Amino acid sequence: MAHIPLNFPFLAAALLVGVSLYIIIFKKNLIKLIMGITMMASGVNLFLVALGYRAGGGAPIYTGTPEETMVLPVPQALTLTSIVINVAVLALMLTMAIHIYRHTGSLDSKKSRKLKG
Amino acid sequence: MTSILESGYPYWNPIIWIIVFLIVMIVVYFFRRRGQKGYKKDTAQAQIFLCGEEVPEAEQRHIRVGNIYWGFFETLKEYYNQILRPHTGIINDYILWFVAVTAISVIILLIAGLAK
Amino acid sequence: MLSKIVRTVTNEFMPVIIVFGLYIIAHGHLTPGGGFQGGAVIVSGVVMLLVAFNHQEVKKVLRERLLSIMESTGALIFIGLAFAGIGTAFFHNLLVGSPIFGRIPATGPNPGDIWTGGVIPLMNFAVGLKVAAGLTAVVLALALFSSGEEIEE
Amino acid sequence: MAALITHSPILIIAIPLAAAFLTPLIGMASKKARNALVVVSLTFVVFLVFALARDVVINGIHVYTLGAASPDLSIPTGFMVPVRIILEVDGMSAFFGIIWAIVSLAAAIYSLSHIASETGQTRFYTLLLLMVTGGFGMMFTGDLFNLFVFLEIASISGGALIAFRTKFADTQEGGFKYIVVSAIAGLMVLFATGILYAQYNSLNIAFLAQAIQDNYTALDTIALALLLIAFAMKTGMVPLHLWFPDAYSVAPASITGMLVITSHACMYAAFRVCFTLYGGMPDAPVVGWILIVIGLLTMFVGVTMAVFQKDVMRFMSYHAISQLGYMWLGVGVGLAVLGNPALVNPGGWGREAVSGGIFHILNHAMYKPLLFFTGGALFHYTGTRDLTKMGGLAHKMKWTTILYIIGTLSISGIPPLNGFSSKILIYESVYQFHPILTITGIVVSILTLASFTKAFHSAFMGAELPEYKGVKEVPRSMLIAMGILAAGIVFITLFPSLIVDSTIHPAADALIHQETYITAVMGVAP
Amino acid sequence: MRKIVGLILWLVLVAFLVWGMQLIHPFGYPDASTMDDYMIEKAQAETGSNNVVTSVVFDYRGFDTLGEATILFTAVTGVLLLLRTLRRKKESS
Repeated sequence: MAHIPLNFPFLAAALLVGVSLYIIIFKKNLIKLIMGITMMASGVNLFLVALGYRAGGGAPIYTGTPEETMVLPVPQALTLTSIVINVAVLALMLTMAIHIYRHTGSLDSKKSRKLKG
Repeated sequence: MTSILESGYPYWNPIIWIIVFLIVMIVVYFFRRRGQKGYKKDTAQAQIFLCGEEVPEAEQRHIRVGNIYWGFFETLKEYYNQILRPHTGIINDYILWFVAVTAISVIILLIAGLAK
Repeated sequence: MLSKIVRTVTNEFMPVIIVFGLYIIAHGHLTPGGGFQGGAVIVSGVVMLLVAFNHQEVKKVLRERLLSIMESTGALIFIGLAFAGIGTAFFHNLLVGSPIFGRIPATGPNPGDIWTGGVIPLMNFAVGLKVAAGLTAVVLALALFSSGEEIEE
Repeated sequence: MAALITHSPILIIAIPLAAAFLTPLIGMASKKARNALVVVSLTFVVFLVFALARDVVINGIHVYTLGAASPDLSIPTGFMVPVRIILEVDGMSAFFGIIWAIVSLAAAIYSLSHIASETGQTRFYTLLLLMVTGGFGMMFTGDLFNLFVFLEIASISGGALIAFRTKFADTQEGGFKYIVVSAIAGLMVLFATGILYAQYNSLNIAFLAQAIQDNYTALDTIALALLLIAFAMKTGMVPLHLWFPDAYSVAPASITGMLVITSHACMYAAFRVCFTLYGGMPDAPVVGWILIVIGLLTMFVGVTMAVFQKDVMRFMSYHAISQLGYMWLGVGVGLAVLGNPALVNPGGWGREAVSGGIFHILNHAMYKPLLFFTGGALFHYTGTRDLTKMGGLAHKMKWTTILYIIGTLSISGIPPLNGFSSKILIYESVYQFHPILTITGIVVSILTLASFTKAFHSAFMGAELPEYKGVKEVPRSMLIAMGILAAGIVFITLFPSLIVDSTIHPAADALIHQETYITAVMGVAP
Repeated sequence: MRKIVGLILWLVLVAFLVWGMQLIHPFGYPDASTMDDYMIEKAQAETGSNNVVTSVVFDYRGFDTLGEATILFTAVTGVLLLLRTLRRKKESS
């Protein structure tokens, strides 16, 4: 397999993280903020799972597979863990967003700033 | 002696400090003993005297937190105007500060690494 | 409450989804999958129920109390299996070589044997129970709250 | 007993976890049994932590390999790379474990009557135990990804607990800010972990430290920046402190006391990264300088913002920030001179600076939760956190007043209290580095005393206000919780050098001497 | 003003990330794979599981999975805590 000059998967992961950072910084809607954080999580997961790929490798499972090189198993385990963690964070953030909307009647982060100074 | 703290040059011993403090307290108590004997409780002596006017109620007499250190804040008004600007209370700004500090520290560390 | 067609299809598909989730959980140590994935599949079936019927119907069969008991039980089974190996070290896979789930497969590619993996299949079941119950509770709670219903404390 | 000591690192993490899993089941049966379970398990954990710390100080670093054929088999036989997750407890970890155990026990006892009138108590205690688990995991683990997992456990449970009082809007806002900040910090930590894994194909801190020493690349620099700033944001370092008062002021007081220690746990992780993981790198002094500058900034901005505050919990949160500055300062000076063995070996002032910073963590972990608990006691009956509405409470809350005075004198470094003994260590050692650091520290101490005097006057002094006729002394369990911490303060006050010799110096040496941490896992280097 | 400064610093950080990604090993050719090769070889013998990923998740790095399950438990408990009813029931004291 030819040597790839540009690390496209890693590049995609970095750009995904960057774009989500832009969303988190400049979008004032709380739901968009939550979406940005989820996007960042996806970028990090993509980075992790791309680290484990070995050229021409198959899934690291021995059940009825032909003899071949296998990709690294640890990054896949880490990605699984991080996906579940982000699901947990997402559920809690959405709950608090619901409560903020109930209390202040808006999802604008400029409006929910009782605590300042 | 388990309470001597060797800190750089000198040492710090709370026990000796407390003993000296108690001695000073005893001396102060003796001075206080030599005060006026003619003081009587629950008489006009014990009441607050405000130039003959009648004394306001408790909640008016209590100095609230907003009025304490007024001069301090008046003097440092400029500093406080500056320091209160970043405290916007908007979550997006918090993350912007994180991005800014991360970028700057990466620059500093890379320059230091190149200098080596 | 959606149309009768949707409800009928949901009724038909619900057992299939649950069986598929159980299959993914049970074969976690042989094929892609495991406790988390299988539990998530089962929860997707519950979400389909929530969409097809309205949440009062679902709440009749799934009480938060029951779900919370199931979740705690799954978590306790998981950590108990981890504690079981503390004779040597925490999380030691002590069932390898034992009669239950203790067979050791031939090194290299092989057709696969369900009775392998030591404590791994049991942990898969515990995690599957936990994930299914927990995520169901979350989905149900969000659905009920957003419709202004009471939630058991 | 020996087996108990051998397995104590994992037991300290797993017992609160199992108790947390049990709490919902028992809470359905009876509330008294649930509270007893919480308190008993945390008391047992305190006992275990002290036994483990004694063993660590006597016998050196404690390594526990999870799932291996034997707990001390850190590397599989006939192999040179650690494969499994390894818990590594050295002096530093044991020191932080002691703090966390004591404060979490006090917070649990305090909660017994502080939230007695709220709903959802069973889930409250479940999350409290999970938070304890997360803190211990962060402190004891020797694996970078495992550190991230436990950081997330502590963050999520903390965020849910901050938003516990759902009927107020500001609690939801504070909890949301905390969760967002924690999620982004955690993702950055995970990203840096991935970068390190990509280069060295390992997640073990000791192995990574050795590999980074061998060849130090630009990627390591990026990973260092991401890790350091992410943990610093979780710690509440100026200018990343903005979320800190928002989250801490709205939480229930017992949780605020625990959140202080979770920020200390993140500080422990930052020290771990700076000293152990990157200690051997060429530009450690640069990181030290960054920490020093940021420490000065943190001290000064924190205290000046605190003088300004009118909400008692916000006021104490800003003081927590400014006290964190002392720790950054002391440890940063130690890191800046890390390359000079004459200074960081016993007798050198670099070691004294690190010891002062760590000693200040212990003192801060004693008096800051105490002050937060007194603030919660003020909130308990008056129902407000606004200092402008308070006054004359000393007539009704005598014990609370006394405990508040103890905490005030201690935080502002009035001799003979323990705050003074750690601050004098920092001052005298930092003076050798540059006098301006000491001068700033003393000025910050003066401002601290001034602002606490102001809060004391406006809350406790003055005549009894009519609207607080019904206020009475807080329940006994809250007083017991505050008394535990006050007793700790008095003990440290009376025997500072006993504490320093038995606990602080081992922790400082564990931080300074990176090679002992590495060899404990990797064995003697070939 | 704030937006411009934020944009510049954001661009700097993203540029560093992208640059760092180019320094990582070329996609598909890891620099080192010692630990993972050990797992791929020994997983079947040590854990008896054909699925190496599962053996990593539940045996080699099982403690992470325990923490993961704990995080899910935490989130569920937190959501149910925040969405609880605020009306006190009579039997709860």
